[in-house]
Amino acid sequence: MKPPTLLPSLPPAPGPAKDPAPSAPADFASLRRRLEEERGRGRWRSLEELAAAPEFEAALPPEFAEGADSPAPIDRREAFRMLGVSFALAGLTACTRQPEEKIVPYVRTPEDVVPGGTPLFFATSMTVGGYATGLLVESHQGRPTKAEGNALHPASLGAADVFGQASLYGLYDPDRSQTLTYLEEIRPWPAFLGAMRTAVEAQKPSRGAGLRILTETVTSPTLAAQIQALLAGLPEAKWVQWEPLSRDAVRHGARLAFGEPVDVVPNLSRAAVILSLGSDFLGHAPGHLRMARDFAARRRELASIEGSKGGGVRLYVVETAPTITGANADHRLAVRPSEVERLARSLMAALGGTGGGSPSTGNAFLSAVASDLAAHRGSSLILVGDEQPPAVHALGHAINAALGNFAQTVTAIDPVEARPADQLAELRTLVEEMEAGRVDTLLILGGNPVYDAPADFRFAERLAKVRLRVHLSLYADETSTLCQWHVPRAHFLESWSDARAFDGTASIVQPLIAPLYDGRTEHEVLGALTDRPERSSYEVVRDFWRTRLGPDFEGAWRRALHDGLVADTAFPARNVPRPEAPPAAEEARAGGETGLEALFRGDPNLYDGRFANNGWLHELPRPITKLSWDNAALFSIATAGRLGLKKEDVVRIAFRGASIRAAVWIEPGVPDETVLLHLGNGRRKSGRFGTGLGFDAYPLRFSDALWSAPGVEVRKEGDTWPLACTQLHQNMVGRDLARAADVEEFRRDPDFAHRDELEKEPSAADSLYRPYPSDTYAWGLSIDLNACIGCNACVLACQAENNIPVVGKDQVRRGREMHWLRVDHYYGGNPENPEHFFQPVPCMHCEDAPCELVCPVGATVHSAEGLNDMIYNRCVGTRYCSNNCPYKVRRFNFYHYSLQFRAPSMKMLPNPDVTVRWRGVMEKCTYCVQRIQGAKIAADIENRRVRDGEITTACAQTCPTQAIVFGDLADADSRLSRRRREPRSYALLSELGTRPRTSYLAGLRNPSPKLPRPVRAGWSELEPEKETGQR
Amino acid sequence: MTDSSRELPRTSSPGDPDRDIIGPGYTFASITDKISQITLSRRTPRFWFVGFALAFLLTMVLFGAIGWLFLKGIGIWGVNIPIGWGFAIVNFVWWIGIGHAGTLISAILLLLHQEWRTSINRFAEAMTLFAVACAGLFPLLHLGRPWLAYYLLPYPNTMALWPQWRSPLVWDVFAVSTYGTVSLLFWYVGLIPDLATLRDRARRKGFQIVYGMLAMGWRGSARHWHRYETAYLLLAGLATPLVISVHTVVSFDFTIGIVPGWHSTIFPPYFVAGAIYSGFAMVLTLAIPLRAVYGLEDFITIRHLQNMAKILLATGLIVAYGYLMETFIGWYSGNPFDWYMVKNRLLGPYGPTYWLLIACNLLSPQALWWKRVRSSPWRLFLIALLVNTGMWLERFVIVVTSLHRDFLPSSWGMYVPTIWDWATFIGTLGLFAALFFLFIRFLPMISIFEMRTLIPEADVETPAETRSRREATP
Amino acid sequence: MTAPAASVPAEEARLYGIVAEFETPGGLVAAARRVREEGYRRVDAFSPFPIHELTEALGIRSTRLPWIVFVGGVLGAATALFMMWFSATIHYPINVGGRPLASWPAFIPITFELTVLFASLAAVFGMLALNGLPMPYHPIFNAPRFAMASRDRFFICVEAKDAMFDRERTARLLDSLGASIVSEVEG
Amino acid sequence: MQVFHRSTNTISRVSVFGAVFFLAVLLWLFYELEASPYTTRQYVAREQPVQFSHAHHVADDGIDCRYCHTSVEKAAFAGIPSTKICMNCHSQIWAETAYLEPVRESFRTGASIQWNRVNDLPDFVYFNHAIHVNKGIGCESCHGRVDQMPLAWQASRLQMGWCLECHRHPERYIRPREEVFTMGYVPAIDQAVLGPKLVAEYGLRSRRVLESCTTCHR
Repeated sequence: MKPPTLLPSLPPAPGPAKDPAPSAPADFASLRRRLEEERGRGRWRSLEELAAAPEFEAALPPEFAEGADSPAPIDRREAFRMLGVSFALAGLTACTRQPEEKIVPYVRTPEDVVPGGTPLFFATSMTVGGYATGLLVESHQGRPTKAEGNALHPASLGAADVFGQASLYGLYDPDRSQTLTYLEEIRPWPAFLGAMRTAVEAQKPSRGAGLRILTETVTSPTLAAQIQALLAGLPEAKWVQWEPLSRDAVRHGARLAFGEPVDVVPNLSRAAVILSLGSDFLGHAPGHLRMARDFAARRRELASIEGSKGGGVRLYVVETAPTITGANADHRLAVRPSEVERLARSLMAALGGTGGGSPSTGNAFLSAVASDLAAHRGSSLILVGDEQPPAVHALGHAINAALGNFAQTVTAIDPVEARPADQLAELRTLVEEMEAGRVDTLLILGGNPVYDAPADFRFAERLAKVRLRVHLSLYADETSTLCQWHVPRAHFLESWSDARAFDGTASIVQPLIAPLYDGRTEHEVLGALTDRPERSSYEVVRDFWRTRLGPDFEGAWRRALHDGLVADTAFPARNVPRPEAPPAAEEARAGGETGLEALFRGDPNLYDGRFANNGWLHELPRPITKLSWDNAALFSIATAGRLGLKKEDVVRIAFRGASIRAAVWIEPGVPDETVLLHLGNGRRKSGRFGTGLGFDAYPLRFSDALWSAPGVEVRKEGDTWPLACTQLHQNMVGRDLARAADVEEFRRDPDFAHRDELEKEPSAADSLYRPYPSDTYAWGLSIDLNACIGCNACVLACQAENNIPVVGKDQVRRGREMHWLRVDHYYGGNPENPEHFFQPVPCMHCEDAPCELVCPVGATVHSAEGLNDMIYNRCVGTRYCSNNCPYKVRRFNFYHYSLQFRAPSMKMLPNPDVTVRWRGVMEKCTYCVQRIQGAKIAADIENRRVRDGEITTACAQTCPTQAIVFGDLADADSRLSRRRREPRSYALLSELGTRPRTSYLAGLRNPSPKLPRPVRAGWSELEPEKETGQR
Repeated sequence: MTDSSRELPRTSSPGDPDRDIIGPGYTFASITDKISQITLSRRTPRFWFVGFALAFLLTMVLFGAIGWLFLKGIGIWGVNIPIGWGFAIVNFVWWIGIGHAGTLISAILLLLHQEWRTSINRFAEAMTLFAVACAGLFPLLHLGRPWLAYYLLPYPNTMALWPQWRSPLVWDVFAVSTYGTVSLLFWYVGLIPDLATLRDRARRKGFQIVYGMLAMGWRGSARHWHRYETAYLLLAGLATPLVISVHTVVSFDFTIGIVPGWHSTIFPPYFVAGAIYSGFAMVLTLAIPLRAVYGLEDFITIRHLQNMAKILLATGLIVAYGYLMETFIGWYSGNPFDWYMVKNRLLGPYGPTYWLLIACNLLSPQALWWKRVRSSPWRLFLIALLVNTGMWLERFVIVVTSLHRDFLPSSWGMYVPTIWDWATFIGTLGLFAALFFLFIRFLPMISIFEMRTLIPEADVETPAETRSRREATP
Repeated sequence: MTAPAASVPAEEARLYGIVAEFETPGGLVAAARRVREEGYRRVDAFSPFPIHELTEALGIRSTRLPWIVFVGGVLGAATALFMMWFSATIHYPINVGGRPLASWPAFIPITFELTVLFASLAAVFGMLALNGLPMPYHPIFNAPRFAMASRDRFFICVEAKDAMFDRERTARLLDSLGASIVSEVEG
Repeated sequence: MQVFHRSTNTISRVSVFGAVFFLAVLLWLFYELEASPYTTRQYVAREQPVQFSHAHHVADDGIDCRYCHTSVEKAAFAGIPSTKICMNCHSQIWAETAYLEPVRESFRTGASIQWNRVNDLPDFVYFNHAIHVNKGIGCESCHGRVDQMPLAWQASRLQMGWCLECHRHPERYIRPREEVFTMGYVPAIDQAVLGPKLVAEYGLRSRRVLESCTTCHR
């Protein structure tokens, strides 16, 4: 029967609803009817026409049943209906009749498409901040459904990060800008071409003096060439780049150190001692997936007993804002931004270099680091965060050089950016020229400067002084509204383009689907300024490479498309002058007290705000705070105490006259007397999710204080703002859940993970029952806590693979998030600078599953291969199984969350191999059973066993550190079985006798013997923090 | 009427309120008339209309809440992960518990030859039925997909599937439905002779037909009486273990689970005790106003109240022992999860509910040690109300505080009932009241024929009279 | 004071029996004893509440009801056990939480419940069946003042079918037993 | 005084003891309804935009199933022929008939023909043709004598109980691979002998696996 769709307490759908959509409402109705006909996985059948259908501009039905429990909006009609339903309960039962369905074949089946058969995979690349990461995207009959990492790509190695995983949601986001508009009115593409044509003609006399092109950081050779060509024709025109999370400091640092802007690429696979000066190289940095992989590989060496000599890695982190890198450190030092440089200088000095620092800073940490580094010349590595001042970067290079790490753990290469520049300075000149009225035409290709340019640039008001303003972007955002021309941008999964990876590898961006709306690429918009405007971006990119791929172009080109990259385009190492430590600037020596200091960082989920309308990323709990949806102003315990702040209090943060309101969250590990603000939230104009969620920190961000604002004032506003945190207790209350030990301890007692008597797993003899034998296969999963860095990629991979709906902030606050896989995060040690434990928790697939025993209808039972099956269509929703699940991995559809997949564009998102769950049904991790069955069928057709590694779960596949391994326990030498035999292998809550199929490898820490051990036990002594009203 | 005037003045010994289970001066006729007139001749008192109207209103609230629930889904309630069960199950257990007194009184006390049960068993059984009806609602409502509730029953289906017999919820289905059916039969069988009485007393044809049909043509034949009593006795014998089993099974819903605070062997006994406890509290809550309003002090005497008060005290003490043991074992077991659960119950965010429950269930009944309290209806009434509240709180504590913090601190949470939770709960109170009002209006709320056996004249071995009568005749 | 025999139509066939009304249970029991001593067998007594003395006075044999209930109970237990065993081990054997297919301890509660259910149904319907109920119409209701039998009067009836029945003698006998009213009942 | 007439005795007894049988019958009816063609649409020939006759194409023309249902051996979905496949022949034969206009129109305009689905499983059931065909389950076993269907109809209940019957006893239905696409197949030797032999030879999974829920539900 059709589920009730009325949501009386909801506001009308935002965004597109108000847009003047060309399709008449009648068309939309017909579309909806047509879509209604194919439900669940049947949905894909008639997509070929759909993709082309104009009805895509249609409005969306509201997605969440937020506030549905507020009794307010019930009119008379409603009331009668309610009574009616309750009386008619009996009638609801026996209607199991199949609805009539259409079946729509191809007219001409495309090559290598097998309808309903195995999907195809295409290689493409995603750029964040200009740097490309390779993706492999799954496509069902021309409908991209899932993004994976591209194993061939140096920046991916088969892994994808949260942004890559979430890109699909971005593609199908119904709020994306859908029409080319001039002054809010729809215009055809030719009209735009004409306008550009005249604009260029107008510029010709002044040789482009009035023309400015503002882009994001560009690494795309093709785009760069296009712009250069354009500028060649109009030499007076200027090309400006702006990235709000700018890497200017990196470029400056390089200049300071080497006199030219080289890129320095770290190679962690050789590093035995790593010192990160505020670098979040595991979270967000060019090539972070690669670095995470190498780091984990080194970490693993710790686990091999004989690896005692030489193997392994020790990570020191000096950081100002808590990051997952800091969370994975063996020693973490939280300092205020102003102190980093002093530390660096002292270190330099301690290593006998020059740098104006005094080695005699009686700092135990420093001396330990110094001696450790000194002991590992050539195998040590200093990494400096983008947010650090140029001097620190230069110092970093200097120290690396002093330690002889060049050509060992770091290599210098030509800059990857097409035109390395001081972006801030360029932007400043631009706004000055705008102010002076010298800018006649401004092309903003991507980016959202009105929202993210430094506050003192007053970009918005200056923009008004430009005569002709053009904005190309995915959304009709803050900038678009201030431009006459708004060109909807094609999503990268709809575009032809290219870009370079962190090591210079040229990566191809190829489309998975024709633009859903009439989106355009930068190439096409730029083309509009040339005399060949009709060239498609495919031709542009292809033509660019035609001359560069050698004689056999076709072959090489096909190979490039297949691999997703152009072979051997990584930049070679180059030698650079020996860097010298820069002279200490004044304020650096001064340092000293600056009062409360605000830190600005990119949001772990929303980056600089570009992902602000991505439901998956919004709902994803941030790695450490576990806050989903809104961001918050993070204070350390002490500082919050001093200011008398509680969680969810609203404060006003003022800096140089500007001020913002923000909700407070208390985060141990934030340095005292600082407040950490994540950028990218609180968008003023975005889609249904972005607009108004969280708070915007950009107004406090000034060009001379991009990363930290000393001397902010924080005032309590009195009111509170609800925050949706998915883990209220980040404290193991003395339970040994996420187990870890120091390497020394481990070497002494490899079996340390099984010492606690209470946690012994009951032996088979303790059970009255004979265990069931597994038939042919015995699936299992192992998660290496030593490798897990808590990056959340697995969570989103799972969400994307398994059609997991987004439930919204209100529901998350009620404890109803649907993530099948969650990454638990616990604190240990000293609350001021705690130790962190990450623990991904999927379904344990217990052999003696408590959930199965209590299900009255047998909706969750055991498969012959040891899976804990969940059968949605049998489930009546007693929620007993969830109550009885000690791991609380089961999720329940309290409302008809999956309605969101009925939205026209969202219909294309779901994975056709996974049932879309409906209201009142329990669901949970299935070990991606659809993949298991697929592989088994393939194997059975060939009359063979499934090979080890043939099946990977979504989480395992995307894990950057390969912490997760799926496999067959019946096969004694599968990777999984080998892991199971390791002494560190343990099962969560095994003392309950559930006999989980999911097991963990205890984590290892490699602390310096010179430094005091952190307390390993979780915060057993601390009382769990006070509950907020939520959940 | 004429023949009653010819009766000699018969009085039983002058009343002693503490021992009498029936007031002085009653004859077969007067008992019959006094009780049957409430339904037949006497004008319906105003309070009945007011009360029924109110109850009916609340019932409509219930239906409203249910309607909204079916439209929107279970999400309108406060339940979440980890607290998958909220008010629905709390209310279910509470109502079922209340439902225990009736059958207990009529079955167990019958087997124990407790004569004083006769005047209270009828409406106690009715109460049982209505309580079970309210209880039975919740397992249905709390389902995510209530329209598929029949999956829990073994019925011929095209999927070739069965219920999962190891699940306590399936046991519940059988236990509750069996209990409902047997209680209904028991109650109805008890009613048959009285229905015959009403049939014969009724003046209007309509009533004669309705009561007549229900009476099945009962004519008080000696042979019938003989089998009737055998059947009644057997039913009592069957209902007694049943009553015990039902709340045992309900307690299995929790004990079969591994949740700390649920997984405990003490549950069955102390659930049963708790059920009787709350049941008798409810009987008192109903009996005290009833006897006042309908002037039944002679049938429901102080002695009745005292006996019930004593049972209340006894079961209350058993329940108290249960609480004590739970806490003690939490510590003694050495199981960190159980021990944390105990601490959390006492001092955690839901601590206040626990202490309130202790005050209601453990402290308030202690007043019953004093005879003055036992024999004062209004004091008893107050205590009964407190116990009802306390028992509800107990179920809340068991369900919610056990679930909200179990094994992994990462998934701990809080439960906040929404307005719909409350509406549903209050609604069932209305339904219960409405049904009960209808019952006292249309059926004899006290077993007439059993009351007849209580007066001395029912005793046959006084042939003297008859002989003298024979001489009197010419 | 005998009932006016004239008022009774003179057709034996339509006569059901002769009814006597007593004011006390004692009277009824005594009368019942005498009537039986006289050799009447098709005799029944009616009272507003059960009178145990009547059982021996009228020589009522103990009922078969307990056996019916026992059979019902056994049937219930068998049904439950078979249903669960068959479905869980033969029809759709599937691993639930690693428990044995035939996990008999888990089968106990339902077995018990169904035992009680079937037994109780047997008790009630058995009783009704043996009593020949429902029987809304019965000749005895034709007896004058029989409505009192459900209030405070006690009746005895000798059926016309009785071998020894004789309108005059039977009526006289009953009258001699101290009945307040003796009357004939048409059937 | 009598309240009721004699007849009420019989009436009341019949109604009391009749109620029991009534309930039983009701239950039985419910099952029958569930399994009946009304619910399953078994044996109900579907109207189609083009009155395509399997009987003609299979029986008369002797076209192999796989010519049109191209992916049946390698994919979950047997594949509904694209218009192109129809036109392979019908651009030559019957190229003019008004009867086939919808096909030609589709081919011209590129708009798919919208067929009415005949064999339709619920969306939570994941049936895979390839594995069945490769393990010796004949088309006929589920789809019936397609060669005798002028307009296709659903030959089986397609309900879980029906599926399980074969998943529990494949040996009763399995046939040699080369016979999979034959219509009206008769086992050369006694199925009781042949069945188990083939089951072993084709390495069918055990009953436990075939009965596991996620074999079909995901």
